[in-house]
This record gives sequence, structure tokens and C-alpha cells, in this order.
Amino acid sequence: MKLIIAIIQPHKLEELKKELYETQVNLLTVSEVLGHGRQMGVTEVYRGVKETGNLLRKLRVEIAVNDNFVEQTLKAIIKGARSGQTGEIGDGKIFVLPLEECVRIRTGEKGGTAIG
Amino acid sequence: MKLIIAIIQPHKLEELKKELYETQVNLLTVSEVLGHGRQMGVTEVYRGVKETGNLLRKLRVEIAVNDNFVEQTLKAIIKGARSGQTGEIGDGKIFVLPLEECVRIRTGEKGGTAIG
Amino acid sequence: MKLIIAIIQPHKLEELKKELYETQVNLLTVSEVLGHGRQMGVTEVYRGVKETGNLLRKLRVEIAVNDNFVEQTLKAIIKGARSGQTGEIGDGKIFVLPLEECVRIRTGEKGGTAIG
Amino acid sequence: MFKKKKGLLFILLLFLMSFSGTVFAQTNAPVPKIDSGDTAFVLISAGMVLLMTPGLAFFYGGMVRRKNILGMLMQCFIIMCVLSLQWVLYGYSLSFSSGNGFWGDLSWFALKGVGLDPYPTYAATIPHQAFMIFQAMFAIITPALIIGAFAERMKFSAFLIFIILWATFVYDPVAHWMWSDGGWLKKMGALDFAGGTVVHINAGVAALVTALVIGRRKGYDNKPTPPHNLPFTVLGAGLLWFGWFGFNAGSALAANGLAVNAFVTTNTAAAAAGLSWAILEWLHNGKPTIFGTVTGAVAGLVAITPAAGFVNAGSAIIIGLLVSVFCFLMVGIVKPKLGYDDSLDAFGVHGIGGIWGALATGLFASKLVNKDGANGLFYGNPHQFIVQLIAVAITIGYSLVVSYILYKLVDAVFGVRVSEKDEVIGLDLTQHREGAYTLVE
Amino acid sequence: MFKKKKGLLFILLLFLMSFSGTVFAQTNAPVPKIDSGDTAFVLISAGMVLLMTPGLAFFYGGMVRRKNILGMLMQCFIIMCVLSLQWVLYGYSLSFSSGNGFWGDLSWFALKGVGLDPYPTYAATIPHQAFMIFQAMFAIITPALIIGAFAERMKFSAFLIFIILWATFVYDPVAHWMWSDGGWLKKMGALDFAGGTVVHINAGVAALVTALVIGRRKGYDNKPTPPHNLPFTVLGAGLLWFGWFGFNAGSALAANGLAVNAFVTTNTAAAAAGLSWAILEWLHNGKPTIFGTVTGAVAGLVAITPAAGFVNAGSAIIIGLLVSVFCFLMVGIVKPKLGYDDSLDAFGVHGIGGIWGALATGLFASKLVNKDGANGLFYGNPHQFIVQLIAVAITIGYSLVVSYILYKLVDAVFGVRVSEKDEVIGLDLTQHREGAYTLVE
Amino acid sequence: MFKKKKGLLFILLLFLMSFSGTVFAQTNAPVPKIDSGDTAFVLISAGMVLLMTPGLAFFYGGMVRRKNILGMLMQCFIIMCVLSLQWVLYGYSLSFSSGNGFWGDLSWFALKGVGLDPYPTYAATIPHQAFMIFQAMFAIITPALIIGAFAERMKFSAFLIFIILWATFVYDPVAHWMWSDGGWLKKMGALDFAGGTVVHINAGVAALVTALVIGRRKGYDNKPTPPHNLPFTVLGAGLLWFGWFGFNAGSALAANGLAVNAFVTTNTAAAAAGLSWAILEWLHNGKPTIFGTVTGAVAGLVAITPAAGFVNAGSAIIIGLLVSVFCFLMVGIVKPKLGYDDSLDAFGVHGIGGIWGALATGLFASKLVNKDGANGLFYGNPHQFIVQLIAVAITIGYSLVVSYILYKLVDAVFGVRVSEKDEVIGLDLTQHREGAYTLVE
Ligand SMILES: Nc1ncnc2c1ncn2[C@@H]1O[C@H](COP(=O)(O)OP(=O)(O)O)[C@@H](O)[C@H]1O
Ligand SMILES: Nc1ncnc2c1ncn2[C@@H]1O[C@H](COP(=O)(O)OP(=O)(O)O)[C@@H](O)[C@H]1O
Ligand SMILES: Nc1ncnc2c1ncn2[C@@H]1O[C@H](COP(=O)(O)OP(=O)(O)O)[C@@H](O)[C@H]1O
Repeated sequence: MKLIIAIIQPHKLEELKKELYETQVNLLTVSEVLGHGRQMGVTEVYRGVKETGNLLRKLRVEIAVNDNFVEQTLKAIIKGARSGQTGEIGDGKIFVLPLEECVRIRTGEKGGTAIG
Repeated sequence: MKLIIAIIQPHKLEELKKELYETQVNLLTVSEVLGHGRQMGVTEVYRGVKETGNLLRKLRVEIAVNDNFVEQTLKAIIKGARSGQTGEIGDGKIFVLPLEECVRIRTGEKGGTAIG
Repeated sequence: MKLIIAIIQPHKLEELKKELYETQVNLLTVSEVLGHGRQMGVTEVYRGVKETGNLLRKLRVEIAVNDNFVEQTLKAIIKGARSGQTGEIGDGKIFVLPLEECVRIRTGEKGGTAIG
Repeated sequence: MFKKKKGLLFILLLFLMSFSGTVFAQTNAPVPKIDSGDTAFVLISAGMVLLMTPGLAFFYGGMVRRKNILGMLMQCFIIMCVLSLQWVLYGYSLSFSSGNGFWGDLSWFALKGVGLDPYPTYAATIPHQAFMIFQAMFAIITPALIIGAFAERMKFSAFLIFIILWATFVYDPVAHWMWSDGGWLKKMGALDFAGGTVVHINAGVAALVTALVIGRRKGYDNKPTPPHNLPFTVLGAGLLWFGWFGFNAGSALAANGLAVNAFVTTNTAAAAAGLSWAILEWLHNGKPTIFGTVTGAVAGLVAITPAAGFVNAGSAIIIGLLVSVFCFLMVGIVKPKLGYDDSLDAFGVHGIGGIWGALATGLFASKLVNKDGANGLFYGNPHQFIVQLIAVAITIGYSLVVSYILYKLVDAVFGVRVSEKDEVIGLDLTQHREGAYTLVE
Repeated sequence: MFKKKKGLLFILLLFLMSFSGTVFAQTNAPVPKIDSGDTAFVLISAGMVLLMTPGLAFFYGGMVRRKNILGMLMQCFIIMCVLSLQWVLYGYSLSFSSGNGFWGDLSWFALKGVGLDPYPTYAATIPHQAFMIFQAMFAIITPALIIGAFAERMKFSAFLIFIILWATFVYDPVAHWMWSDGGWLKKMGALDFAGGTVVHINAGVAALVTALVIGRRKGYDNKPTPPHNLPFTVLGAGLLWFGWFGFNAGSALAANGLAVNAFVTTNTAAAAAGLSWAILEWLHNGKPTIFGTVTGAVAGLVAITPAAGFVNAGSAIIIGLLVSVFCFLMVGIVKPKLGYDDSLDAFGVHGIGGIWGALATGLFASKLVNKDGANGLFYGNPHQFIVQLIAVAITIGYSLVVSYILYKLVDAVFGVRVSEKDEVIGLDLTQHREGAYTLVE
Repeated sequence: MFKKKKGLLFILLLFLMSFSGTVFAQTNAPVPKIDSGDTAFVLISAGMVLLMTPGLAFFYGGMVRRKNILGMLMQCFIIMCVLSLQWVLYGYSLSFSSGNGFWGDLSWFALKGVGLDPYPTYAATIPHQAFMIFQAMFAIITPALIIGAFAERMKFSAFLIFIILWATFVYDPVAHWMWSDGGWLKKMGALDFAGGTVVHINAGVAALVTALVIGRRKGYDNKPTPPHNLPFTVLGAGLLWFGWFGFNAGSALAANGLAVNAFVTTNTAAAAAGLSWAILEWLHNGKPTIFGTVTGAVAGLVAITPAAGFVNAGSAIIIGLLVSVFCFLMVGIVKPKLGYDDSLDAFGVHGIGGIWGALATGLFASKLVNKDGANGLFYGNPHQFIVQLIAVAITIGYSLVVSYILYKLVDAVFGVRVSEKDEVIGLDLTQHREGAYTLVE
């Protein structure tokens, strides 16, 4: 099992979910984060003084999947989160971590069956 | 060492903490997340138009523990986070990840001793 | 590759970033969390009734790096996040997780090159 | 089901057309002199009192958990809507028309005969409707005060019925006794300048009753849940302080010296009470809080309400300093001990504060301030204190009993409390299907 | 580029000195009697109406996404700034000086001859400038109503130009027709007590036009985006309700019976409409919402605006109950079907509400309430209804055409809509380079 | 330690009873004619000015970091409490009783002799206490303006002592010089309609002093920390604009032409300044911000304060346009260069704006507007400008010196600044043991 963490542009969430559902992946956890990447932040100005706010709003999406789902999940994320064909700086990253165990609190089930 | 991530119902946090303390696990990190699972979201209505808000508020609890603590920690989480005896859809999941290193910033200690 | 998660004092973020940049690590993701550690929370009082709010505001910083960067990153974090020379309770922890894959959404690049 | 609605509206239409007619009678009656200054003052004051209800909504709304704020705001706003209508339809008539000892009759039903000429019995220099609408704002905010007691756990439908019944069978009668021409408490000589008994004791006791019968919130451990947005509470307090000038000074029903006295005592008492609460916290908990300070200020405003037009600024200071002592003891020490869940201290602040204010009026009232008033105990007239005591006791007793009956009635028919599951999810989503804030965007 | 600025300021200085002179002429003209009560009432009312624009800013600001709230607040505040100046410079003159059938002349340019003595043609008991500044507040909030239609996607620069043009070429003329001495709609006998046509239909139709031509927001799927902060919307509604007393009652321009009538009908209609909307939601969606209730209350305030001084409280109830029916249908059912993106329902609430209000005035107006008014259809005068119908049609037609032309003009010159990228990032950062809330601290 | 409290309260009680007595003397004095319109106007205005302090609390509170907002709100509210009491006890007497050249005596201690009859020396048509309470609101908000300078780092206890001392030894005397009967600045002919020198320069200079001596916030790098909640700041600005009508127009102390003039110039200057600031940002930074626009509007309100009743709308435009230029330079360019940490620009806006306003009064004042006023430089009377210059210089000098002394005094006794650790954690938790918002629920 893997835990997939995707950092995406906030407005891409809907598309991302659409893509994921089409690949039968519809369990996920989302949170708001600030990201610092290659993308330049917008310079903010407060009372005439410039602030380089180089941290940008992103969404962090966590998806736990079974190994056989990893490939299609990655594809779906890229499809859903990329801006246009070519993509834009700031579209984000995907991190794949090994997941040793997964437990469904409700039933106590473990492993692959608990993930879904 | 393992990093245990539990996605739970927000109102279960207090119980969860109680259970954890009883098993000598009292270091944790909590954040608010939105989850999409099997549980159906409440349909919200804005100005007469329905919105299926299928994302629900959950809490994400991160707990780093030494291997010999994993079992009892999982038990405690399940005990604290499950609704009633049978549990309810939406009670959430627990993910266990391998943790290679842990450092206490204050002292620079590493490994098992730093975790506590 | 590793995913480094640091839980730090909120006001240390700027220093932390400074230190990281000096070691060529300048991609990171930050979020606000509540932490329960050894540090005692401030007792809050609402309408004369005491509340032991033992959860404290912390920042959670996620940094994905290639293996050869791990050491200096940890050093930088400790340098940037520690209070004074000796450090203080509450300065936080660093967790290092194995990272199996990293994908740049924009380009689809994978692995070490995608991380930066 | 839209048909149903249409029918309903049609009936209303017919009914209201008749209503429309009713204004005829009066508008060509002889016209006593209207004073533009007094009218301006009372109208603006009425507007300021109206603003107090949104103010209260934020004062309360900031204290609850994030998942319940819309529930609080909604309860306040629907009260503004429903009771505004209740008042013009029959509430004003029940409260202020002569009627019998218990309450008024329906002779002023749908404002029949309540026109734009002064009605000297109540106010000689402003249109009768100006007096009516000013009073309307009191009828609105009073029930709104109660909702702090059963916050975060009451079913909206049940709440709505309860409030309408309460306004009709508790507020209207008590207002009649105290303020209507020939009301027996008034005849008895009880003093209540702007609503210490009618508004605050009345609502405060109802709050206590409902808090007791509806029971504690799930997981309530004798500690207030941390307010989800204290700045909102402070904003509400600011609007309340502002609106209260209309509430108290406006109750002079004219822009005269009495209004000025009420204005000054109101501001002074609020200040004294806010400071007093802060000092108590300082002594008792080591630090003063903004939450405590605004709570104290509101308690001071409550306490001065019945006295504003009868006492001087000096007495206002004492009334203010002491009200915080009483409320602080109740809210910070007694309540947690007893363990009932008056969630936002509607009784602890309005009940206790109102009782102290009504009694204090019996202590500090002075004919030097208001020759149409009376002297209190400290001005050599112990009798007045007894009278106030009686008025307080009666209001407490009546509100206690009837509020209880009405609650039980509504509970039997509709069931008052939300399911445990709904309480956990929160009132916003379960009662109104909307969320206050977006978490992720 | 500071040089530029300096030059500009210098020219202004010269120009304005002349302006300064202009007040001379009038201040030693003969002085009719000023009534202090009426003056107090109109001034405070003006202040209350001014407060409505920040109120509107929060009413709207709470509904948009977090990344766009500052854009809404900014548009409202810059309107307060720019139109306050436009009004004292030439707007008031264009609207209220005699001029010609279409609009006024510049005889009152820079308040020339508009002094501190009453100008009996408009108000005999208050200084002319009091009338002027009271009207200024109407000129400010009207264009501000429009911004709800093109929320979250309009370029700030283009918006600013559009609003100034609109105020000059749409608001000022229509105000002239309806309210100026010898305005032809007024002559025709059309009734508009406080701005149903001039303010709400006018702005509502402009909103529809702009919403249609600017097009839907990126990713808009016929559903409102969840409001990022509903409490702000409720706060705004509270301030609007409060300010509306100044808006409607103040329009009596004196603290008299008429003002009281307007005050009472205003409160009553708002209450009826708020309740009505809540009931509709209850029937239609199973639960009433605070968002719906405040929307209804605002719709009620809109609908009663033209009628406030001509109808009685009974009619106000009907007007209020029905306006929510019409607006609810428009906002909750028709709009999603048609699929245009009137983002915050500026047309759905102000347009529809204003039309119903103006027509309802033709139905419920009664000389019993206001002898200087007229009887409506239900009081045996069908003619009045026709007149109202015509006034409505003309306002709609004019606002429709001219708003469209102005929009196209501005679009051609500046380009009205922000780039798709900017829309995605949000107006706060892209148009103003600031963020509303800190996410991490 | 509750005993302590009880004793303290008892003493107060005794003391205040005497106070109570004092009102006797005056209430049966001969009664000059009270004008209801004027009284209504001044009372409502007083209420509006009271609302400015919560407004200011949010204006400031939105600018600070999340961990310090309650600290700001608390400082504003405790000032409302403490100074309301200070004023009725001795502040009013020190400021407005004849006394000596430096300040008043204690003849009006505890409102002795300050009754409900007019005191013609100050206002002939309203009760003396109405004038007193209206002035109270000025005494409240003035010290509150200062707190922006030492935001996020001052110990609450030290702050409280400092403010009381400052009100007593800086505000009261300066108010006495400028506004009291026979105050020497007034005698000298200095014009200050509603508080340019007494309020804004006075507070602004004290702000500069405290900012300099308390030192920069930890980690301050000559950049403002991003405001944690800009909408709150805008809300505050809206309430300030609204309340300022009471502040300036109310200062006419009657609902007359002068009040109308002050109302119009106030609105006009605020508008001009808001627009001017936005334009400056547009030229200087490429984009106008809402933060800048509301800052400008407030600066405009500050600048027009001393002039409101002496200049016409044309001059108000110039005053408004220019004040933003001066403040913008100070706040956006000079301050960052000098690197001192006037955290929320209390000096940059109120100090600079007040100075410009006071001088501008010497330029634009015209007897055509106010025959009891004077002509300024541009109306052929250079002398007036000199007088204004002197008044400004004296106010600056006095406030500078005494504020410094008081600060040092308090610092020596209590220590003014919080520990570095507390500053890092934030004032809400360390000074008040409460948090503004829940992070996780
Ligand atoms: N190595 C990393 N560690 C942690 N977060 C990262 C890393 N690289 C990117 N991110 C996250 O992804 C977001 C997008 O990255 P960015 O570099 O802007 O996109 P791109 O790689 O397409 O240029 C960043 O804002 C940051 O939150
Ligand atoms: N595979 C997964 N990946 C990421 N998050 C998940 C996954 N499965 C569940 N979750 C999280 O757990 C929460 C509860 O899951 P849910 O399916 O509602 O409970 P249950 O499994 O008891 O039905 C979800 O809202 C989501 O946040
Ligand atoms: N074992 C752990 N699991 C999860 N989070 C932890 C753990 N230990 C520490 N933390 C996080 O780190 C923060 C700082 O830890 P704390 O114990 O206060 O510092 P220190 O270790 O220096 O005493 C805590 O508030 C918590 O958020």
C-alpha cells in the first residue's frame, strides 16, 4: 500500500476529484497549506510597503491506495492538477510514501480491504 | 519507529487523547482536514440551490511512536475514535508509515529517545 | 529520497527558511497544526472558568529532499528552529520518512530531478 | 406544495386588506402637536434598539463553536422577523391596550386605531405608532436574550414555536403589568425605567428554566467551550453598548433632561461594570480578559436599565461595580459548581443583573433625578425597596412557571432537543444545511 | 511620476479655490426657519444611509470566495469616495437643479448656490445642504448594489470608470425624472418614496446587463459558490436593516408622522419578507437558512422602499410576504435554469424586488396614509397602477440600454474582465496586491 | 483577596453616596429652555462617537497578528470603561471648569453642579450633562488612538496606568486650553472645531513618543506585518466614518446649519482623502489597495476634524486630497527609512493628519461658513495661520514632553514592555489568557 501526497493548485481540486473518481479512487483527505516552490509569489503591498509573500496557497491531498492502484492514481492526479496541456510553474508535486498498515476505525479491518 | 496518522471525527479528539494518555502516548500533532470517504456529506443549500458538499470536517492526528508502542496505540485510537460499539461510517482510518529517523530539535537527540 | 516533516514554533519559520536557503533547500510546504508535547500549554480562562488548553500552535513544515541532502537539511532545521543556544521545551521534532517516488505535476518528471 | 403556499398567501392577502382599512379611522382624527425633536429621538432610538439584536447575535455567535454560529444568528434574525409581525398584529395590543388586569384586549389588533397622532397616555409629543415601534424593538430583543441558555442543542422548529408562545404568554402580560396604562405593577408603584423586570429578569429566568429542562450539552464538563471567534463577541458588545443608549435614553420618549440622565447613567454603569469585572478577574485569575470585560459591561447595561431614569451617575457607578460582583460569582463560581449548562450565561448575566438592577432601583432612586419617579431606600423610602422586591418576585415566579409550562408543551408536541448525532455535527448543517466558513478553498 | 501627481494637485487647488468662493453667494441670502428636530433627523438618517454601503460591502463580501472579499470591500469603499465627490461637484446639480426634461444643468456645479438655508422646493425646514448630503448617500449606494452581479471577475480600473459613467448617465438622469422639481415622471404622478425605481430597479437592471455581457465566472456551474464567511453577510444585513430606517424614514425629510409611517412599514416589510423566504425554503428545501432569511429581509426592504410613505403596515406585510416569493423563484429556480451568472443576485433581489415594490405602490398606496400621495388600485384608483407600470418600464428600458452602451464602451477602451489567470488567483492579490486573511502565522 | 475587594467596594460606596447627594444642588436650579432637536442631535451624536472606539478597536485589531487582536480590543474597551469613570469623576471638571490657565479645578468633581439644565457658556439649548457626556466620548477615543503605536508589545498593567495618567495630565489640560471657557489657546484665537489639536495631534505625538521609547517589535524589519484580518480593519473604518459624523457635526452642539456644514465637509474630506491615497498607491505601487483607501479615508476624517465647522466643501476636498499625500509619504516612505516602529501608524495618520488639518484650518477658514469663526490665510488673514501654527507647536511640544515623562515614570515603576517570550507567544495568551479564534474544533 502507498500513501500518495499531492500538493496542487487550490482551484484544481474539483477537476482532480473528477479524474480520481473515474479511476475508482474516491477516498481522500484534503487540507490547506502554504507552499514555497519555484513559482514566484505575488508581491503584496501594505500601507505602501512591499512584502514579498513568497508562500502561496496550495492544497495538500492525501490518498492511501493499494499498490496496484498507484499508477492510475498518479496519472489521474497529473491529469486533474496540471494547468492546460503544458502545465504551469506552481502546479505542484506528488509524493509517494510506503504505507505499512491501514486500519478502518469503524470495523477494525486492516490492510488492503480497509483502504477503500 | 512508526508515524501513525489517524483521520478521525472532530468531536472524538478528547476521548482519543484520554485513551492515548492511558497508554503513555501523550505526544501528538493535530490539524483540521476535509475528508471524502464513504460517509455522505450533508447537502447544503445556498439561496435555494443545492450543493452536495461531499467533503466533511475531520481531524488528522499524527503520532510518532517506537515500534513496541504501535499495537497499543492503534488499539487506543480505535477505542477513542470509534462511535459507540459498532462504529459509524465516517469514523475514519489509521495509516501507519515507517519512520526512519526522529530528531528532537531542542537537544538534537535522535531515534527512539527523541520520540518521547 | 526522504520526506522530512518538522514541527516547529510558529515564530521560527522565517529563520528556518533562511537557514534552509543557505543549504540550497528552498522548496517546502507549511501548514498550521496544534501540538501536544512536553511543553505545558497556557491555561486559558473563559468567564472565570479555567481551561487547560494543552494544545499549542505549531507549524508543520514538509520538505522532500534527495538522500544526499538529508543531513544538511536536518542541521539547517535544527539551527533555524532551536530557541537560543540551549533550545527550549516546545521547539519541536523532526521526522524523516522514506520517500519512494516524487513527481512534478507540471512536467511529469519523476524521481530525484522532480524533487527540486 | 407551492399550491399550499399560494392558498395560504391568498388568505393572508384577504385578511390583511381588512387590516389595511383599519388605519383609516385614525388618520383623520384631531391632531395634537407632534414635537419633531422628540420624534426624531424616539425613531432613531428605535433603530438603535433594532440594531441590538444583530449585536446580540454576534455577542452570542462568537461564543459558540464554529459549527453552531449560524444557528445563533438565525435564531436572532427569525425573532426579528416573527416578533415584528406578532407585535403589529396583536402583541402591541395585548401589551398596551387597556384590557384587563392580566393583559390587554385585541382592540388594537392589527394596529386598529394606532395611528400617527400622539397617544398622550403613553407619549404626548410623538406619533402613537412611534411609541408602538419603539416598544416593538423591546419585544424583539427580550426573547432573543433567552437563546443563550439553550445554545447549540435546540431544534429550530421547536425554538420558533416556543419563542412565539413565550412572547405572547410571558412577555406581553408582564409588559402589560409594568408599563401599560393601569398595569397593576405600575399602579403598585414599581419602577422599571427601561425593562429590568419586563426584559431582563423575565428573559433571564426563562433562560434558567430552559437550560435546566433541556439539559447539558453533550460533553459539557462544567467549562465553557472556548469561544470560536471572540472578536465577534466584542463586536456584538460594541453594538449592544451603542444600541443601549437608544434602549435606555429612548425610554424617556422625549429628547429632554430625563433622556440625558438615562444616557449618562447608562454609559457610566456599563463602564463601572466592565472595569469591575476586569478587576475581579485580575484578583481571582491573575489576568483580566476582554471576554470578561465585555461581559461585565453588558451586565452593567442590564443592571442600569430599570434605574437609568431614576438614579444619578454616582449611583450608576455603584450599581455597575456591584453587578459584576454578583454576576461574576454566579457565572464563574456558582454555575460550575451546580453544573447546569446555561451555555452563554443568559441567566447569569441578564437574570442576576436584572434582579440586582430592579432592587438597586429601590435603593438608589431619587426624586431629585426624576420627580415623577420615587425615592429609594437610601433616600429615606424603604417602601420603594419592598415594592421592587415584590415586582421582582412576581416576575420571577410568573416567568418561571409559565416558561416551564410552555417548554414542556412544545417538547411534548415537537420535541425540543436535536438528536445527539445532529448536536455533534452542529446546528448549522443539521438545522439549516449551511456552513459558516469555508475550510478549504 | 510624483511630478505628474503634484501638477494635477496644483490644478485642482486652483480650481477648487474658485469652488470655495462659490459658497459666498448663498450664505448671506435670507434665512427661512430651520427646524432643529427635522435637521437632526435628516442628518442622522444620512449617516445611517452612509453606513449602509459598508454594510452592503460585508453583505456581499461574505458571499464571495476568500480570495475576492477585499475586491468587494474595495469596490464599495472607492464608490463611497468617488461618488461623494462626483455628487458635490456635479452629480447633485445634474440630478436636482431644474435644467431640462432629461437632467439638470450645472447651475449648482460645485454646490454653487447650495447653502445652509432651506430650499423649500425640496425641504422647507432643513438646510439645503442637508437635503443634498442625504441624497448623496443614495447616489453612493445605488451603483454599489450593481457590483454583486459581476463579482469576482471585473478589472478594478474598468469597474471604476464604468461606475462613474453609470452614476452620471444613468443614476443622475433617472433621479432627475423622478425626484427633481418638475421631473417628468414625478409630473406624470409616479410614486417612488425612497427609491424603488431610481435606486433598485435602476441598479438591478444594470446588474442584469453587466452579468450577461461580462459572462459567467470560470467554473461556474449554475450553483452559488459557498459563501466564505456567512457571518459577515449577516452582519451586513444587520447594518443594512438599521441603515434602511434612515433611507426610508429619512426620505420624509422631517421627523413627522410620515417618517414614522415609513419607519413602521419598513420594519414590517423586512420582517414579513425575511419570514416568508425562510418558510419558502422550509417548504422547498426542508430547512430554512440564515442566508435565505437575510436575503429575504433585504428583498423586503427593497420592495417597501418606494411604498414606505404611501402604504400602511398591513400592506407592508403583503408586500413583504410576496416579494420573497418572486425573488426566491428568480434566484432559486429561474436563474439556475437560465444559467446566467448574476453572482450575488443583485438583479434577483434588487431588480425583482424593486419592480414588485414599485408596482405594489400602485396597488396599495392610500391617501389615508399620505394625503400628498395617491390612491392605488386597491383603493379604487387603477390609473395609479398604470402610471407605476409606465415608470417601471421606462426605468428598465433606460437602464438596460444605457448600462449596456456604457459597459461596451468601457470594455472597448479598457477591457472589463480580468485575465483567466487573475480570476483564478483572485481579485485581492491580482487587483489590489493584498490578502484578506493570513493563513499561517 | 475577595476581602480586599469587599473593603474597597465599601469605601467606594460611602464615597459615592456623597457623590449621589451632589446632584441635589443643581436639579432645582432655574431651567433655561432645552431644545429637543438639539438635545436629540447631541445625544445620538454622543452615541455615534462612543461607537467609534469599538470601531477603532477593529480598525487596529485587524492589522495586528492573530495572537494579538484581543490585546487591541481589550485596550480599547478598558479605555471605554476607565475613562468614562475618570471623566464623570474628575476629568470633565479638570477640562471644562474655569480653574486656572493650566487646567480646571475640582469644582465639578463627581459632576457636582453639572446638571440637566443648559450651561449656556458651552451650549445654551441642551442639558449641561449632554455636553458633558458628548465630551466624554472624545476623552475616551483620544487615548485609544495612541495604542496603535505600541501595539503587540506593551504590558497591560503598565498600559492601563499610562493611559489614565495621560488622560489626566495631557488630554485634560490641552482640552482645557483649547475648549474651556477662557482657555488661553481659545482666547488666543486658535480654531479647533472638533479636535484636530486636542485629539489628533495630541494623541499622534504621544504615539510617536511611545513608539520610539518602547522600541521595535521583535523581528520588525521596517515592514508592516501582514494584517491578520483586513476585513475587520475595513469594518472598523466603516464604523469610524459613520461615528465621525457625530464627532464633527455633533460638535456644533445643535442641529443647525453649522452642523450640516460640518457633516458635509466631513464626508467630502474623507472621500477625497480615500481616493487620493488610492491614486497615490496606483501611481507608486501599481495597484490601489483597500487597506490604503480606508487609511486615507481615516486620514481625511482626521484632517477635517479641526476645520469641519470653519471651511466649505471645496476646501474640504483640497484638505482631503493633500492629507493623504502627507500621510502616505510619512507612512510609506519616511517611516520605513527611519525604521522606528509606529506599528499601526498612529502618528503617521493621526499626528500628521492632525497637524495638516490644524494648519489647513488656518488657510481655508472662512467667516462665510461660520461667522463666529475666522478667516484663514486664503481669505486674507495670514494672522490666523500663525495662530494655528503656534497652537500646533504648543500641543506638539507639550504632548511630546509630558508623554515622555509619563512613559518613563510608568516604565520605572512597572516596566512597560512584555518579556520577549511573551511577545513571541502573543498578548492574547500572555496578558489575557484567552485566544481569539479556535484553530481546531
Ligand atoms: N521538495 C519539496 N518539498 C516540499 N514541498 C514541495 C517541494 N517541491 C514542491 N513542493 C510544493 O509544491 C508546490 C508547487 O511547487 P512548484 O515548484 O511551485 O511547482 P513546479 O515544481 O511546477 O515549479 C510548492 O508550492 C510546494 O508547496
Ligand atoms: N484511502 C483513503 N485515503 C485518504 N483518506 C482516507 C481514505 N479513506 C478514508 N480516508 C479519510 O477517512 C475519513 C473517514 O473515512 P470514511 O470512509 O468516511 O469512514 P469509513 O471508512 O468508516 O466509512 C474520510 O473522510 C477521509 O478523510
Ligand atoms: N511523538 C510525537 N508525535 C507527534 N508529534 C510530536 C511528537 N513529539 C513531539 N511532537 C510535536 O512537536 C511539538 C513539540 O514537542 P515538545 O515535546 O513540546 O518539544 P520538546 O520535545 O522540545 O519538549 C509538539 O507540540 C508536537 O506537536
